[in-house]
Amino acid sequence: MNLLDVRNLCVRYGSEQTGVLAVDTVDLRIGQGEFVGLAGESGCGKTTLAMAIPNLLPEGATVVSGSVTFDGQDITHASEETLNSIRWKEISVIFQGALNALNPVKSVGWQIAEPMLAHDSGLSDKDALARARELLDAVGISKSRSSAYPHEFSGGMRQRVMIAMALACKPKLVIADEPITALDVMTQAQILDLLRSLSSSFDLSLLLISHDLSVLADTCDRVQVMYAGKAVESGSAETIFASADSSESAAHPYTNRLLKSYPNILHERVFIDGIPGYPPDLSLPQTGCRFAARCDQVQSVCRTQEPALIELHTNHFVACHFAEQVSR
Amino acid sequence: MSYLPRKLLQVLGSIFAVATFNFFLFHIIPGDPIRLIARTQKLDPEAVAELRKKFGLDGSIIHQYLVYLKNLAHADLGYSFSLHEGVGSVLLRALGHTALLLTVSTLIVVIIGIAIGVYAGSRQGKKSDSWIVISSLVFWSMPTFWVGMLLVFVFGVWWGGLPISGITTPNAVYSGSLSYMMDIARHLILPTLTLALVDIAFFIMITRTSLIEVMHEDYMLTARGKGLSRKTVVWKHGVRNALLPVMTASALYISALVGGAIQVEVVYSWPGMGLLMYNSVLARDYPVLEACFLVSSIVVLLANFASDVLYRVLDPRVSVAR
Amino acid sequence: MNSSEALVVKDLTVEYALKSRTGRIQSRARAVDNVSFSIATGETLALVGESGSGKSSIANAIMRLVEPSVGSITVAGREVTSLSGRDLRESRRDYQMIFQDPFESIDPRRTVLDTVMESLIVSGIGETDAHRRERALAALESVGLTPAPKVGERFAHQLSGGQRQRVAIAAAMVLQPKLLVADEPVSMLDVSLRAGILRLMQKLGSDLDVACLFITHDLSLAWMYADRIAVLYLGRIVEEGAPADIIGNPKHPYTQALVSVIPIPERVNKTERTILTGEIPDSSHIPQGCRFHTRCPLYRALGEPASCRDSDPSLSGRAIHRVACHHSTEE
Amino acid sequence: MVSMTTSGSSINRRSFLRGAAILGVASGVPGLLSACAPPTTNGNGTTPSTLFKVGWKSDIDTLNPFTTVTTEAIEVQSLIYDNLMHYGLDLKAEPGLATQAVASGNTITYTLRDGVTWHDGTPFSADDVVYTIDLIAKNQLGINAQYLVDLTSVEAPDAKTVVATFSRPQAFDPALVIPIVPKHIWSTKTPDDISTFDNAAPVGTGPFTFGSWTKGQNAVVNRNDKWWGTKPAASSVSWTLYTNDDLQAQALKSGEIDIIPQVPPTIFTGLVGTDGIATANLDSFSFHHIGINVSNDGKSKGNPLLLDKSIRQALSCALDRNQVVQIAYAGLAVPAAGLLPPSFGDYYYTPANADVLDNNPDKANALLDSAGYTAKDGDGIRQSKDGKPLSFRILAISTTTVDVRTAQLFVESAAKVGIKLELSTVDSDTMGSTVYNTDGPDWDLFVWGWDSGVNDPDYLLGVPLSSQIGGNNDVFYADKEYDAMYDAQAGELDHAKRVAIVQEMQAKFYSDCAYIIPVYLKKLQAYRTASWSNLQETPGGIIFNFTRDNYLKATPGK
Amino acid sequence: MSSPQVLHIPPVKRSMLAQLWNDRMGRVGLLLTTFTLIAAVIGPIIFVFDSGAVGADATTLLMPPTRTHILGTDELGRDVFSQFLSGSRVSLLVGLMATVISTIIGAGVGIAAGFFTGKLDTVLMAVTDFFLVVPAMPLMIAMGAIFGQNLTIIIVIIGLLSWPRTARIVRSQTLSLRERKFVPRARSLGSTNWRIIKVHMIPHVLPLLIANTILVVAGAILSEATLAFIGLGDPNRISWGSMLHFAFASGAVGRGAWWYFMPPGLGILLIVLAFTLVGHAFDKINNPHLGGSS
Repeated sequence: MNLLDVRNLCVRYGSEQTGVLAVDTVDLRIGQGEFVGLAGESGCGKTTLAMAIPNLLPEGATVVSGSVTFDGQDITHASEETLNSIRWKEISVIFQGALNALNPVKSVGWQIAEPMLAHDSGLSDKDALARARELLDAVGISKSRSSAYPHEFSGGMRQRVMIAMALACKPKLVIADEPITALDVMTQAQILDLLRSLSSSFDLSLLLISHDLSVLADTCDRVQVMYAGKAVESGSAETIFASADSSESAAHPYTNRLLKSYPNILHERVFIDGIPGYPPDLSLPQTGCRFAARCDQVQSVCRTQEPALIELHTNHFVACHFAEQVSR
Repeated sequence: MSYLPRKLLQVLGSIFAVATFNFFLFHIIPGDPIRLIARTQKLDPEAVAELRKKFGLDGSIIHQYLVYLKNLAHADLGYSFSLHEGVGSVLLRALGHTALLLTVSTLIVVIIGIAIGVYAGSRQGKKSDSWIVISSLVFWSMPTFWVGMLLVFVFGVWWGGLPISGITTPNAVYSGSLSYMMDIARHLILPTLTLALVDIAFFIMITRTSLIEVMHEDYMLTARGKGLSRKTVVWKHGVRNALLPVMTASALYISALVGGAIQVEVVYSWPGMGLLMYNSVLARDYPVLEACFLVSSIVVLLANFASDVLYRVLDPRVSVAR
Repeated sequence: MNSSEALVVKDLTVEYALKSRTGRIQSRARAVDNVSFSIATGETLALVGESGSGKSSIANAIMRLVEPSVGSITVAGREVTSLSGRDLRESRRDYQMIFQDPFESIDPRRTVLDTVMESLIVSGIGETDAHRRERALAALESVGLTPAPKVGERFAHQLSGGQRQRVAIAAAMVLQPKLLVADEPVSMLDVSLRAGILRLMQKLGSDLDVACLFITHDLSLAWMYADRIAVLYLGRIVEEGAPADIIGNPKHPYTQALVSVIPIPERVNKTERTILTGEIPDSSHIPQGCRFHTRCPLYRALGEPASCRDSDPSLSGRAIHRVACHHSTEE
Repeated sequence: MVSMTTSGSSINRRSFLRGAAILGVASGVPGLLSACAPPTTNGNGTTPSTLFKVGWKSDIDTLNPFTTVTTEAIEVQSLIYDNLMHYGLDLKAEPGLATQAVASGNTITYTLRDGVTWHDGTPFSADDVVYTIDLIAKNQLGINAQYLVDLTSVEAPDAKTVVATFSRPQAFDPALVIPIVPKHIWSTKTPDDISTFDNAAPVGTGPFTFGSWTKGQNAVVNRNDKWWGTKPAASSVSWTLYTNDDLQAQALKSGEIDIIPQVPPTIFTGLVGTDGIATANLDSFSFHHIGINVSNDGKSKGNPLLLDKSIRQALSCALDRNQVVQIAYAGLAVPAAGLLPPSFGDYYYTPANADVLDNNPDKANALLDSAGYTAKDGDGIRQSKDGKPLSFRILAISTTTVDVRTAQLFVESAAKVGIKLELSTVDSDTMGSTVYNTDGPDWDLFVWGWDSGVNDPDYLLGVPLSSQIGGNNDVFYADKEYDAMYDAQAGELDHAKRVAIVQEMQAKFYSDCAYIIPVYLKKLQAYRTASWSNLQETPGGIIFNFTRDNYLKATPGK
Repeated sequence: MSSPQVLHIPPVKRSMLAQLWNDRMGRVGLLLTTFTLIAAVIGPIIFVFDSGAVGADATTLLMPPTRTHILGTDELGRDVFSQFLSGSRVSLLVGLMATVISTIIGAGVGIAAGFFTGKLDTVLMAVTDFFLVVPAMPLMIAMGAIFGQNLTIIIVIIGLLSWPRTARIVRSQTLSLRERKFVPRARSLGSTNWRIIKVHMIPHVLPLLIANTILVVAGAILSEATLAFIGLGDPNRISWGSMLHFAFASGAVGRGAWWYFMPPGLGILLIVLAFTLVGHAFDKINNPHLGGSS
């Protein structure tokens, strides 16, 4: 059984008439201990999908249909109390931009200890703080800095604090929303490294959201690619990031074009390929494949008929009419 | 230089600037200041010379300025000709009464204002929020003195249950300290209510705006994500942060409050600095007016200083030590 | 001086005074420390470094947005550091800049056409507005914003990020500069749009024979785009060479570490990643000796030799691949 | 005790010059921190029924009788100090410290009362009287010095007799107004000391002893049980300061005070008919006037056109005195003509029909036409032959609303006969220094008023004397004929003859129009009928009058 | 190369007025403002206030509303309604003129300090902070007492003492604009400071300045009313504040003459509220976070 099972989820911003379906009938599954990457360009709905899981959607966003099942429990329409008992205890979040995600007027130790105290009434303040210090140590920050405030840390260190905080209640699932965006290359590598090592030592499932497909290659077990509110492809990292000579590889034209948008220093020095055009405006009605306008292998059926997400191989899902013919 | 001494020096500098500004402002009054001081027509030249010397008006403007500063340093604020008394002692009496009025009303305004502001801000867009905003703006748009007149009309004339003038009941004989304080408290009700009705809007709006801004901060989402109750999220994370801008804004409020106090004191004959200013305006008692302005500026400067220090204590991002 | 050099930067040092609130200088941060390089006409040099490495300060110094403390900058044979007033303004058309954030660098209250025409107006090009308009429309056309008259009427918020960056390119290229300073021109754009912008820059650059200073934190992008790469660390060039050499044969331990952590859109199970510990130091506290020794894996591997702590290595080696490290050859 | 009056409060002219008393004073009870110690701690928070509570709008300036200038201070002092003689409720002289005063030629002989002691227990003696009178006369101290200008000597032939000798017979007995002070306290001071002494705890022989004076709040005196006269029923008298007339009226209604001695007309109308409140509309000894700068002095900066009597008379004719009474005074005043209000009895002057210069625009126009002032250029303002417009400035004290309103009405009336008046309102000090600027009075017209503090025409008649220029004479009127008549009446002991001269003086002054007197004031007072009875409504006022007897004779309750 | 399909074009920015109209508070404010302006312009022409048209006798003073005097009479028997209408002019005039002075100084100081920074900024902000901290009302009262009671002087005093907030706001906006990359871009093109201020700063500062200016009007009207109430109004001009001064002084409150002290107070309340509502609506348009009440 999957730890997380999101099915046919639709999330809308705004009203029924004028609103935008930011997430349109999307599935997402995360197994126990699995490390899943969720990729896509800005505005594709990946963050909305992730925030819908513990229902931390902003005001004005509503889950229209579909279900979220966590650990066997349907929490799609759970009460605030139920959600509060699950949030952080079971599902914690590493938010994008740790500078703003940490309360500026509370010490980091306090902030790490806070959820422990909230979810464990038997815990004393002192014990919680002691554990917060342990966690800081685990993410590579000296215990002595637990009384420091967020502004006294650098961006990378804050992200470490955020990670320590996410681990505070030993959750089953950690959602990391763009945890390395805006960090330097080296710091990015440090943080990814840290996440990798912690997920095994803490026995976590991790949902790693990134607009940068390339950073997921070595990090994740499985990758799901989204485009314009839809999941267009999902499969094991080996499949999606397979080298050109592999038998099984990314099958959606979008995924393939996206992969070619990164320079690959392992290969010959060639100019990268981009994807012409721009993603569709979701406030307008969509017909056919949403990628059709930018796809270089577009056929007439693509413009009229929406492709279904089909299982191309075991655990490799693709939403393209011509998935099997797509060449790389 | 570390923060406190530097800031203190800054405050002293500002006080000096106010005093200087004050001096020059009151020395460009058209006409011979001696006429204003002497208030009599048949002055022989000797008497004029004597007066000039006494009030330090016998030298150049710079010399006069130095005399003025020297007198200030000795807390000598001049002589009130309308009150036949040194300005210092007049002011000292008035200051206490104003301080009582302002302390009580500020406490009420701040506490209730912030509470209502938090209530409204955390219910942004709901009906109750809209009503609070609209009524705040309505009260904020009222001239303080007019609110005072209305309350005098309602409570003094129509209903007649509350004292509408002064700080104590004239000729009252008290059975003890308690009944004396109760009498003062009764006299405080309407002036305080007047100030509160108008000024509470300031804190409601500032707190509300500030809280709304804070509610959109990412750390509020973090707090929600932690599974904390709504109340904890709003108060522990929201209000704590929202109060910082409120603190900054309240420094500005202090200066506005002085204006409100003048009006209230006039309407309710509250024997404080405001009434003193009002009467000095009518009598063109410039020494008193000058001193009132100087003292109220200093009080505001000190209050600002206090709020700045408090801000630094409350916001870890700026440190008191630095 | 070689007249084919579009840009010559010599001994450039940029310092910022860190002031206290009372305005007294508390310390100085040396963002760029004695840097020299040049770019030939039509050549693209990539400056690569993490934030705090001084790459933007170099760009700003070239654009005269900050005053260099020491050093000279020569653009197309003209020394610009000493220019001021009208001469400076006139010289500016020779070197133009494209900023990182297209959402920020275009005035949202002006139309696209206004933005492009402003370059012409400020530089005093074109006799009449109609004339300038024509040139601006042509420039929009050339960056692929068609139909130009229609796009020209739009405001920035009506354009996507990629389109805005095209407007910025049009506004820079309409002046036909000799040097284009591109400060992270694609880092704010979605991955799928980067290629389009870079291709456009490359095409316009080669059409007009423009030299380009390409500033990026992305070593792989530099490798793909530039003719030459200079790696910066704490205000100093630590390694400089051809892309293939820098990526394939990095000599400086810092470059080696950077190369090892380049994300690759392919599953390769890399094992030889060198993740540096700690963070780049503050530029107001540059370590003594080799500025990298505090984080240098080689320094530790070699048993912390004193030379690294004592002397600051200078950039040396073959002209085509130079490195600033005492021990790089010993590897 | 000659005072200027303004609507809300009465002030002595000199006080006015020194800018003291128009104000309510803002200073308050002892400071905030000492607020927890109540002033008195007996009783139960209510006021005793034997406390006579007066409200007023101005504070005392000082309790030193030689430097005091405000009516309020004089009122308090009149209960603490005794005079040799006092005005009774009928405004006639009655014995005070002197059991009798005998005038004979140039001397007045006073026989002193036995067994009087000062509040501090020291016995009262003739020395005290001689000391007081001598001190005032020698040093020209205070407002009463003017009644002693003719004094040549004062002596005490024995312990019970004081003889004052003057250079000529005195129609007015100064003993009626001079409070006697204790020599044993005052003689230690030099005259210079006395002029700065604040006399914070005055010691007198009067019916009340000094209790307290809290600046800006109230003054209290307590009954002197050892007083020589009939003991008053009031155990104490308090005067409480209100800075606003309206609040004061509310305080009367709520019982905070028992009586308001000076009620402004608009407030008075509102109090009439209120349950439990009696309103008293009494004759006064005051008028308000429009003064016209008639200074002949070359230094005067007044508009010289005003030296033309026909213009002044035209202005007088233009003004509708009844309208001023009705509008500015809400009907609570009397249209006026001469210098003496009706309260002066036979001295009161009414012009013959032909001489009336009131509410007669036709006559005004005729006067101006015949003097050659015509409106030429269509703006409706008349001009002199050499083209100078009849345009004048008029000043009023901004806080004296009745004067401002009078001036406003006057401006409208004058405009109707082609004379332009421009009104400026100023504060009382500016007004005083402008009007009395003997260096060169720079004004054309003003509005304010006079209040006679004695029941004798002498003072008011003396105001426009040429000898008073630089003194009381506020319009720089200088007329030898008028001066001569003044001297004649002052020496005239035959009442009928004196009346005739006084009438003639007023007729002359009326027709000369240096003053346009629109109204005689009414003394408007209001009191709670339940608090005190036996209050006699006397011309000049129940209290705040020449007589203190109502304080002494009031009895509590109905 | 892609053919640039213009994506997601938000509707062309509607005019400020239209946006205001769409906001409920803004709409009420606009209506109230328009109404008051019309009343102030036309009212006194139709119902001429004649300061000399006093009552005939004492019975016509402080008279309750009748058919001829729909808001009764004042203590001189003059018509309160026509006085109320003509008072609106002075209140509005002072409010608007003082705001013009205040805005010119505030915007000038703010832009200069924010744009040029450095020493100029330090000096200008020291002055600004001084006037920001110094209690304005006592200073206005002191200056009013010194310089005399004349409408022009009152306007100048209020204008001179109400700019610091504007300066602060404009400065912080200018400072943040300065950080926007289009400023260095313009500079790198060789734009002069003046051109950058004119082309890139002022248009951006404007919306905020307008919102603030509207709030300053409200404040200036209140300041005038307060000064007039204290007795420092122009004696030759009737304003709402001076009406209240005379009402208070003549005991209208104690006599329950509500028709005298209610209208001017309500007038001030409504016009200040109108400007405040419009100002807040502007603020909301500039800062969408604050919205939600409409």
